[in-house]
Amino acid sequence: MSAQFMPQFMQYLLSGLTVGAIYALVALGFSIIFNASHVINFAQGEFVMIGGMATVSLSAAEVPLGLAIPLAVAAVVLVGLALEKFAVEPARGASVITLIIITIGASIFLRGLATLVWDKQLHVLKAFSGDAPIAVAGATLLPQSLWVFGITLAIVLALSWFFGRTLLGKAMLATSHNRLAAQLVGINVRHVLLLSYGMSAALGAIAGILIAPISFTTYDVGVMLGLKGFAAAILGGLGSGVGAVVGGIVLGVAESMSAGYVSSAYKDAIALVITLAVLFFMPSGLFGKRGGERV
Amino acid sequence: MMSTLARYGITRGLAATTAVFLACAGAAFAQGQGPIKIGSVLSITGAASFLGDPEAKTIEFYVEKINAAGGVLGRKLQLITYDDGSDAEKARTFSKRLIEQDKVDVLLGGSSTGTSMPVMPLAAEAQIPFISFGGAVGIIEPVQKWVFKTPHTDRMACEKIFVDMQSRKLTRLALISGAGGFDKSMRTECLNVAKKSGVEVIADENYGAGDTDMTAQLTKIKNTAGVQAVLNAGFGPGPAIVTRNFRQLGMTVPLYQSHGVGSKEFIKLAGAAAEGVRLPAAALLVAKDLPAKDPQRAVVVNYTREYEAKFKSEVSTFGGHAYDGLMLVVGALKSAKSSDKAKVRDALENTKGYMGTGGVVNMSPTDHLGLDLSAFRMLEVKGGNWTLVK
Amino acid sequence: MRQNFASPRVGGMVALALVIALLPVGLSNNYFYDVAILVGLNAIVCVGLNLLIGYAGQISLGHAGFYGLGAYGSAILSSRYGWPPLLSMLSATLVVAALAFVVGRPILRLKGHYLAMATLGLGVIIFMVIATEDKLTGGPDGMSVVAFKIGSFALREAQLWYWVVGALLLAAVWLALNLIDSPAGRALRALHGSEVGAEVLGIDAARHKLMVFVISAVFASVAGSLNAHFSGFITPSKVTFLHSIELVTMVVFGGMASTFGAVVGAAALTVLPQFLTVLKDYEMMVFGALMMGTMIFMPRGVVPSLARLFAPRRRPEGERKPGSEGAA
Amino acid sequence: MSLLRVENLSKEFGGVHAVEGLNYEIQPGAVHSIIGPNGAGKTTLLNMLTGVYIPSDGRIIFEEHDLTGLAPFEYAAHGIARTFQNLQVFFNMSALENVMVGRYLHERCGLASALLRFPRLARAERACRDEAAELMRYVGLQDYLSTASTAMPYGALKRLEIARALATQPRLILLDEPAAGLNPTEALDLDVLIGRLTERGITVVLVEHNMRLVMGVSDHILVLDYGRKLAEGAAAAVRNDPRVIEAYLGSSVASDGAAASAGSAASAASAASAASGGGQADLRGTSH
Repeated sequence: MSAQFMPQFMQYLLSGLTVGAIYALVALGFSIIFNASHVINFAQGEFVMIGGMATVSLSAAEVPLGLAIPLAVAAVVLVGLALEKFAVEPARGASVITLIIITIGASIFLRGLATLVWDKQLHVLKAFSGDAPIAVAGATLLPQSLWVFGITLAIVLALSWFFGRTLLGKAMLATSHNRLAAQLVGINVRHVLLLSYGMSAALGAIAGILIAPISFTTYDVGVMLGLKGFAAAILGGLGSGVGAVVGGIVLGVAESMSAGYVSSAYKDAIALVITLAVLFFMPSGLFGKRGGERV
Repeated sequence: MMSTLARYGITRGLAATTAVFLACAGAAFAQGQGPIKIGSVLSITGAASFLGDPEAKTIEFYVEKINAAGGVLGRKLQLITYDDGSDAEKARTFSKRLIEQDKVDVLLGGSSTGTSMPVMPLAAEAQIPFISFGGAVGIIEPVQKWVFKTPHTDRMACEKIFVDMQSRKLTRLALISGAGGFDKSMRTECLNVAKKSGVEVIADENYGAGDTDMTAQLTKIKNTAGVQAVLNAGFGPGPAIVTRNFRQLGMTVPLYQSHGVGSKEFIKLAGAAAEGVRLPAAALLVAKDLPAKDPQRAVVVNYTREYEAKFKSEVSTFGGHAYDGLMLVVGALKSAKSSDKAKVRDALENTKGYMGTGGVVNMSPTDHLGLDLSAFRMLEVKGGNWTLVK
Repeated sequence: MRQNFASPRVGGMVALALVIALLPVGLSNNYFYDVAILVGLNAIVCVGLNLLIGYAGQISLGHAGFYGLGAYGSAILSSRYGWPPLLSMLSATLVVAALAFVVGRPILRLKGHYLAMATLGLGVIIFMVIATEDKLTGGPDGMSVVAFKIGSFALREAQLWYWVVGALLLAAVWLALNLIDSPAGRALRALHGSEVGAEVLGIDAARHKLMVFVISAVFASVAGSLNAHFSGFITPSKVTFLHSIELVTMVVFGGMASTFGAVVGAAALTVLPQFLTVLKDYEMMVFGALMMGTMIFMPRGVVPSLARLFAPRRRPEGERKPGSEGAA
Repeated sequence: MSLLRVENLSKEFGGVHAVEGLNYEIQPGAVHSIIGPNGAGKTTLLNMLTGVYIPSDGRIIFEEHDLTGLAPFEYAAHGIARTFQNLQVFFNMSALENVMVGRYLHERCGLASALLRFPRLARAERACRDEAAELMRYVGLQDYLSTASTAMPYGALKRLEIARALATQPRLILLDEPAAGLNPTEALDLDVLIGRLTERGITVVLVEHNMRLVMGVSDHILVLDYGRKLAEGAAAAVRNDPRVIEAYLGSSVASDGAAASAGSAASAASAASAASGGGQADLRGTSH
């Protein structure tokens, strides 16, 4: 038993990290749009789906992966921009919950569109570098998981550089803190909004592409991933980049540990209970801004 | 919007009344010259769209084909299909619509057990034959007068697998199942018949809808002492992920999948990992491998050819269930020489020797499925293709 | 009293009663009754949910859970244990009320999206229990439910169900309108407008949120129980988070903070799929587009937007967006 | 005997003391003003005196009841009402309804009564409506009796908050910058209104930058700086206190810095006041 413990634990951990990294990417997408507009974009999962599906059909058309991926990401960015331009922008000034319903409508629309453009079948993308498992401390790992870790890490670093070091990134952050003030210092808030939809679409697409070789893709794959990503974003604290990443990882690891050690039937429920428990003690998530309006 | 409903109600109501009136008037002149109406409620979207999509395509295609060849009993078939989005409540409402509004002569569908169950009392009440494509044995057991089904039951799948295990001298089984109705129902049935078949279930793991990684569950199974075989009850992406994770973890015991994996798609998704996986399935999946003298060969080869030519995608056993359902109805219409619901029902119940994609169907008042274990073939994935286990 | 008949409360009630009374003229068969009954049941849920979302400004993405508990509670007690359906329904309602009361307090401390997540999580947990405990619930395939009986009188006919559900809907609307117009209802609306503003006037915000949370859960539970007995069958598909979202969509679509809006939203989104089914492959896309379009062009929902169109022009509103943050 | 007494009251936000070790008494029936540069802790003090913030240390005693740590609604139940610097009007309700909400404490009704609308409740509602209308006239809002709150000008909204606070029948009312954003005429009317409040037997605490108003109506002034008491006493004495003049005129840069650092330390006490407070108080205004 004890001899088995470490490899078994490692396996749960690696599996949780892989899934968690994907949740983190989806959660980051939620956070970026939330920061810009205080809206939860329920079509985030559909960005994931379109990213995967587009890459699959491009590579089925013999486009090399190195070209198919950027093309697919670009396509999803266009979808994201269109969503902002034609659905969110015209409803400017509507209440947050109305905007949320609009994004829910958009997600249904995009799913419907996907069944027409593609189909309702499952599709698989060839793993970037083969399927030969790698042994790590008695556990195994697919090379694709390394891609997931690596690209997630790269994206997190790139985002922290973007928001911490570039003027544009700082402008976006400023807009999230105080929209009016940002406007007053000459930031084009509408461009920021557009940009944030584009960025989070790109993040979603990348998540969808990374996971397509692991868990396949189909027109409604975004529903569950969107839900998990939302949970991760909330757990970590909305609007916090660190929070989104930590939230995603915690959720993923909690799921696989629960499946391994407690009950696989209730693993999602256990992960949710953990999320609720965290919110009970930290109502703004792990890294969220403490609430409190000024009166 | 209430008023819209009312208006809709009134206009549709009028239309329906007019239609009924015309139909009656027409009937007075030429008995049975109107089309025979076939209603179907299928899960074309939603969680069970794997099932509903090929089913809907199959039925639509073959109704057209039959009509092009002159219809049945000299009358055209009129197909009315609704998508229940894998939601049982919608399945019920649309079935009611088919019965009350569209006045169909026979009901096909219910892609899954969950969307079939609520339709059963409606069929009984309206006295209309209903052929379900749901898997669970509960649909036909106990036998209900108006309810039939075409897919093999999950209990048969379990039994078939257990027979195969016994022939390989394997008795200790680990179960891993998904969260869907099909998965859960099969898991329950396997647990029920395991003991009788001399199989001991020593691990019982689950995974959720939309899960992307099952290595945790499989690691637990791997570390359960004495597991001789693993059985995965499920359909959709789950089984393919399980299969890949299974190989990733270097597990070597035999892996069985269920008949929910009844299409080539599984092999495509699972890739090389699928090699050696066994599952019970209808002959449809190995149509071209069937020996020339196999009585089922003609029908499955034909269906495969036509479906794949029309839809440019691989056949699945699910579409086959719908094919069998439609053909059973056509057969019953012909032998009843009428579209009278009671007569069609009786004819359905008396179906003997119908050769379908699922096997030979011999219905009886105590058996509204009519398939036996011989209808299931044990398949194994070899060289990226299904092959018959000799 | 004179002003009462002109008030939206009495006037709206009369209009709704008339619609319910006259609708059967257009219901030519049981299928139409079926749809109308579903509209009524969904409307009851939405009227309750609107108290929580529209008036008190507290989102819930977990009400399908309460709906499901009501449905399954009643179904299990009556069908598995042979309890009289009415008693089963009341017991299930009591359990749901107790559950909402217990979990409501910690959950309702959360605000906005965090509250949305917590309620969503609660709903998903309820769903998982129902889908997993198949010995009791029949699992994902669902379970049959006995007909609703009071004494030896069984409620089977669709027409009868129609009148029962119609009467209950009227009652639900009446209760909701009364509540909104009472000091407690004003307190709810006030804490939606400004929680701290309400608190300093002596309003215990937590207690009021909890109260309306429990009330809305009870509405959902009763509708769920009735639906189970009416359909004769219940599956977990009515307990999924997607159904929760559907319910919220009905409320927002019809118009938040409008009781009649909730009814209209429920009617529209229940009837719409019946029309759209003819579009086959295009159905999903068109449904999504309609949802987006309606909310873009009528951001306050159908009823308030139309009401404003017909109402005499008031002074234009400023840039202020009252409570828009609190609502989500 | 004092109406309200605070002992050693402190509030800390992430290590920064917004209010520190304050002892202060409010006598019944008088108009008390609290002044000080931005970031001095005036609004923080007000928030503590109404239960919106829980003090880090010290006690708040109202009519010999220790209210420390209670929730805002309990402060209200004890007879303390307030208005807000950043309006907290219920914009989802009409003006009249806003005031009716203020009657909440005096119009108890059970849930059953609310749901079933017993006749007794219907009568009570009419009385409530009448009283609310009366209060609106009292504060000079007779023109807005049937107006949506979203359609009211800023000055009227400020009065609406006063009417709403009065509806709770308070013994102590705290006004947080009632004159901010008002034009000179509106501000002048405020003097009269505050005077009439005291006639009703209500004790008034005024936090205000408008020195003309403060000097005109106050019986007693408390000057805060960096969360501490700088000076206290009658209006004339405070006005000529050199420390006060120094704090206002000599330290505008320093106080900006204090506000900014408090803001970065805790968003709850964010520097938003710098944006919304309307700049530094103008002591010269006293000579108008």
